[in-house]
Amino acid sequence: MHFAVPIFPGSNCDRDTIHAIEDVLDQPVTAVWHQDSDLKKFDAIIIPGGFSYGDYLRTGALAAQSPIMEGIREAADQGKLVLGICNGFQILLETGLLPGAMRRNDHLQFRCSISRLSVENTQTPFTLGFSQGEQIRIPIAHIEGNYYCDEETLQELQQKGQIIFRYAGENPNGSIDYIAGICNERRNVLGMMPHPERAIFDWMGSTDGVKLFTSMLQYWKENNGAA
Amino acid sequence: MFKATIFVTLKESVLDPQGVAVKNSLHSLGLENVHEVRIGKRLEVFLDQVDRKQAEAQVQMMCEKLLANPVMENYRYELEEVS
Amino acid sequence: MFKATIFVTLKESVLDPQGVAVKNSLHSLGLENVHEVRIGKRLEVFLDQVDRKQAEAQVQMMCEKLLANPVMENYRYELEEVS
Amino acid sequence: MQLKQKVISLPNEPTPEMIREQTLYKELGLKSEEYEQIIHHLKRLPTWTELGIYSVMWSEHCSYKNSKTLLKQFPTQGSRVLQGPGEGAGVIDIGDEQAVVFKIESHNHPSAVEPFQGAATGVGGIIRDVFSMGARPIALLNSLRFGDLKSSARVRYLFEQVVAGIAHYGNCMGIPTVGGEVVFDPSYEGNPLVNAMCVGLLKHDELQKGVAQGVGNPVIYVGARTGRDGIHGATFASEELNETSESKRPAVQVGDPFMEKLLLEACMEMVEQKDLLLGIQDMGAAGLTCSSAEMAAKGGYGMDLNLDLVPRREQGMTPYEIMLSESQERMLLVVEQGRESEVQAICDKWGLTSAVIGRVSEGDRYRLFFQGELVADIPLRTLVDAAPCYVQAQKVPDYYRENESVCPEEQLQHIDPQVGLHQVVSSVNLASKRWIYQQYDHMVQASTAVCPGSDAAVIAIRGTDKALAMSTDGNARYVYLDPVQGGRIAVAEAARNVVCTGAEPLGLTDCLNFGSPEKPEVYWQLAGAIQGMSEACQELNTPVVGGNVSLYNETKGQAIYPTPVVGMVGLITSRKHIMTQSFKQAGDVILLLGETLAELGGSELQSLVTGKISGRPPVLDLEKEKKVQQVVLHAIRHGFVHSAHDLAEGGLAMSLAESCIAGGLGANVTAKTQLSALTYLFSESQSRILLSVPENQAWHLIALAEDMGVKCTHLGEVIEVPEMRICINGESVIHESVQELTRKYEEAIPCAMSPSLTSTN
Ligand SMILES: Nc1ncnc2c1ncn2[C@@H]1O[C@H](COP(=O)(O)OP(=O)(O)O)[C@@H](O)[C@H]1O
Ligand SMILES: [Mg+2]
Repeated sequence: MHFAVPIFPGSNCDRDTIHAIEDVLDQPVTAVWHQDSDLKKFDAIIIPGGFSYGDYLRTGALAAQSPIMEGIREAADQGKLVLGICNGFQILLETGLLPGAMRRNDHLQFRCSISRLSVENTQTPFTLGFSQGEQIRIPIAHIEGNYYCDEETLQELQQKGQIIFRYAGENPNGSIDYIAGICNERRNVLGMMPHPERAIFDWMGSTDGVKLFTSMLQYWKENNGAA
Repeated sequence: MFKATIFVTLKESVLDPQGVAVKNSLHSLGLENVHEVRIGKRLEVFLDQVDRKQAEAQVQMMCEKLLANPVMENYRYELEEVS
Repeated sequence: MFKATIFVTLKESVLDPQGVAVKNSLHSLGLENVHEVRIGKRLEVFLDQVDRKQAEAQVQMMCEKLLANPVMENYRYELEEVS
Repeated sequence: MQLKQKVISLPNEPTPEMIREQTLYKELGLKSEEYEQIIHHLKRLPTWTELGIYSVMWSEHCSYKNSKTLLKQFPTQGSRVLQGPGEGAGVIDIGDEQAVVFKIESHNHPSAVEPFQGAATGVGGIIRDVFSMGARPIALLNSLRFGDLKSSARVRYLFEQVVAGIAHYGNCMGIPTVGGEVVFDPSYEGNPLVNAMCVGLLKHDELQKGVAQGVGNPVIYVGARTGRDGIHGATFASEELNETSESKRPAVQVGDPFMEKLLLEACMEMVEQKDLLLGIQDMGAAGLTCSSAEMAAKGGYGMDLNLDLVPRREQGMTPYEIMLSESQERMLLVVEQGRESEVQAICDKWGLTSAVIGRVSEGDRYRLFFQGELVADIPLRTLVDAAPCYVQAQKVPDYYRENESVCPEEQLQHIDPQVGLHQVVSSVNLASKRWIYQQYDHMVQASTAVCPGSDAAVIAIRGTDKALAMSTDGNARYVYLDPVQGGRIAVAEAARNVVCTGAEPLGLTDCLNFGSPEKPEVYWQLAGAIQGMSEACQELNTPVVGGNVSLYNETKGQAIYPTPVVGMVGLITSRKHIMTQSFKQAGDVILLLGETLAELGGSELQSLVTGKISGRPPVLDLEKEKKVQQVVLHAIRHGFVHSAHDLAEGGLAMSLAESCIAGGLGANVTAKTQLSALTYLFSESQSRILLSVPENQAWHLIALAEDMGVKCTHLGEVIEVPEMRICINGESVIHESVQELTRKYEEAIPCAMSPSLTSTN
């Protein structure tokens, strides 16, 4: 399974994400510069966290204009897996690949801590290795993770099972309905604020991120033969 | 040359965390009669352009494509010719 | 009741990195004739107050103490009576 | 570049004659003797531009004219030192062809004026120092001092904004901010301290230097355009703050971490090309002047710069402004002639401005051209090596003599130990710093093995089994009460913190924050602190590989407490040795290494109870210190230990509480002592470490300590019930639930900050 990790000016979790794919899955992974729009040879795309374009104007807004977003849109249309982590999630919102928008955390401060999440839907390529309602611990680190969408969209997300992760316990940013991660209707595009790549070894304080990566690989193997 | 002054504001229905925080701070400064604060952006964009119509089209396009997020923001602009 | 619309802008000589980034992004959208972008804030503050003079004094004070950073920003405001 | 022989003055500037007649050099912070020396070096009157250049190069910030002779005492050598003081940052070998690079720097004055941007640009500056060495930054730390948090809204504003500014820059750069310290004390009311430290990692063959070499080679400017930012920042930092600083204030430097991230990645790409860069140096204090002059001086060459080629952001800038601007996020490079396009290509990829602005020249002339005219022509070495050097007079302050007779233990005996515990646990100086570090992304780079909140932070090194431990420390109260002891303690404590995580201390960087050296009492403090620090470095084998001096930290004639800050880095040879302070398991034996004496002078309890500090601080015996550290490191490496925690402010009571809080477990402690219970529990005697060890390992430790001649006291055991129970000389003196202590510990700072001020930025 060949992964692409797009790099925008200001991305800063790109290396961590690449390392996680190497360490957890031992699969090939390529960093792709934001000016490239051809992602045909990849099976999955993980848009890493960071501060693309310094988070200027609105987080994710300037990155959403990059040529590579064409390739990502195409990949999503083809049913390939697209995962946006933190800033990657914000970029997916700004491009419209996922519904809604991000606001500044309700307490206005940046927040970095290990947050407790509950896995709300395991019928997705990203979560099939988890059990329904499983409580996991994954670090968050953001100043704009206060998810917003209108009432109608929220109902749709709820009804169609598109809410994949919720904060369990404290809501660290004011997100509506404790939303920490959502997917599209087709379930092949996931955006999440927490950082699974920071929870893969015991010495990091949690290994709960591992299952997210292994789920992606398992899904891909099931759908493409054990290539 | 044209100067566009663009105002981007949060939609009424969207809770503005910064506005709420600033209101609370104003209260603790003793200004308890402040009952709402809303925070938006004001952008000045200078365009090398002679034609007003075209300038207008360009400003419209930059607002829609980039400067405002239609999910939660509204925008309006003023355009003036400057030298 | 009064509504104050407050504009906070960076002083001329102060670097506006956000404006520069947005300008570059507009260029890559094909708007290469944009030659400057400056980004400021626009705040709407609603005050329970009958007296215009007092409203003005309060707005002045909130700008100086909280809303604008005198070291690097300028501000101006408009005050209108609303119901 | 066309060569003109005669240096001209620009029409809108004071002429050389006017400068002399109206003593305008004083406005630039130069003394008459210094002005005379400049005339001597130039063999004519300096122009306004030349004078500006001398004034920043000879400022304390760049030339260390008041501290140089004292700094010579620091041991800077060691078998692992690859680069000592003199470059952007120090470099220490950690094996496997890798080295750790680190440095600390102050940004006190800019932060006093504009706390958010001041702190942010302080972080930006120190990051550039580290990556200009060819290293990738892997961690940030800081050390902060503010006035009294509870009584002053201004202090709360400064604190909130400084933390937000540090967070803004480090988070955006993707460098984890993993540690630091903060102290609130009225002595910093008008003059907060903001010291930032950066740690980086490099491969030996990627080490870079700030040197210009090879006649004709191009000097290349990379990064942000130059504006009128922070002009005279270096001079400003070398003066005390007073009412007129407001008006003299340089235009606020705004940090652009996004730009710096691009600059970092571009520089890393250039470094990876191995043979591309001949020299690289960041433009920090005194901007283009300092970087270009230092690079040329180090290489033993001259330099010609054409200022018309310097990328600018504002119109109509004069040579004076261009040379003295402290615009952020800029680098200066020298490459071999003909390879300019390789640099340009990398800069283009990252969207960075770059320009060839001059050439390395033969000889010793530093020449600047502007609009075809020669505007400065200076013998280069006189800028860098001929800066004046002052040895100031010293005087023992009255307070030091008066303190001789004070007995702090007597002052405090009326305090009930349980009340004392509540006071220290909820003191903003000792309480949890979560409010701060949760605003810092301390996990980015996915290598943080020990997060902020323990004695030192630990960063794992990918591809190896090694890790680095790091900590910043400095107790200014001790230094104030006795500079030599305080200086020793600063170094020893930093080393002890690093040892408690299982690391061997490698070396340190320091930042000396003091008042005006022209005051004999302050100079006495400075000299004593440096002496004490040097002694400790010698004994503990931790060379000083870099640092920074910040003098004139005064407001209204009142100096801050003398505040040396130490940034220590240590090496953990295997990840399985990583140790933390939390109690891990009920039934573990609690041991105390080291001796407890009646030492409450300068203690947190004294300050909390009496509102001031007096007496003598704890005495640090370097030999004992070294042995305690050896025992602990040995024990950790042999797997005898479940937790290790340094005893510092708040003494034994505070350390026990912290280990309980961190582990969510209780402790049952019974001790016998000649001291009163209060003194025993709150004394801040040095060279003590609290351990918890599995019961069947305890004898190993006790034997080991005995062998080494270190006192080891069996205090009790870790218990499942989350309660802290302390019984001294048969009397129960503390019985408190850990939940309650946790609540007090966690809420102290959030409560003091609530309601938080809010900036709309
Ligand atoms: N307190 C100190 N201890 C040790 N070295 C110091 C100290 N202060 C300054 N130095 C060293 O002197 C050298 C010259 O300083 P320098 O010009 O500071 O660099 P910068 O421009 O980064 O401040 C630096 O390498 C620095 O490490
Ligand atoms: Mg420097």
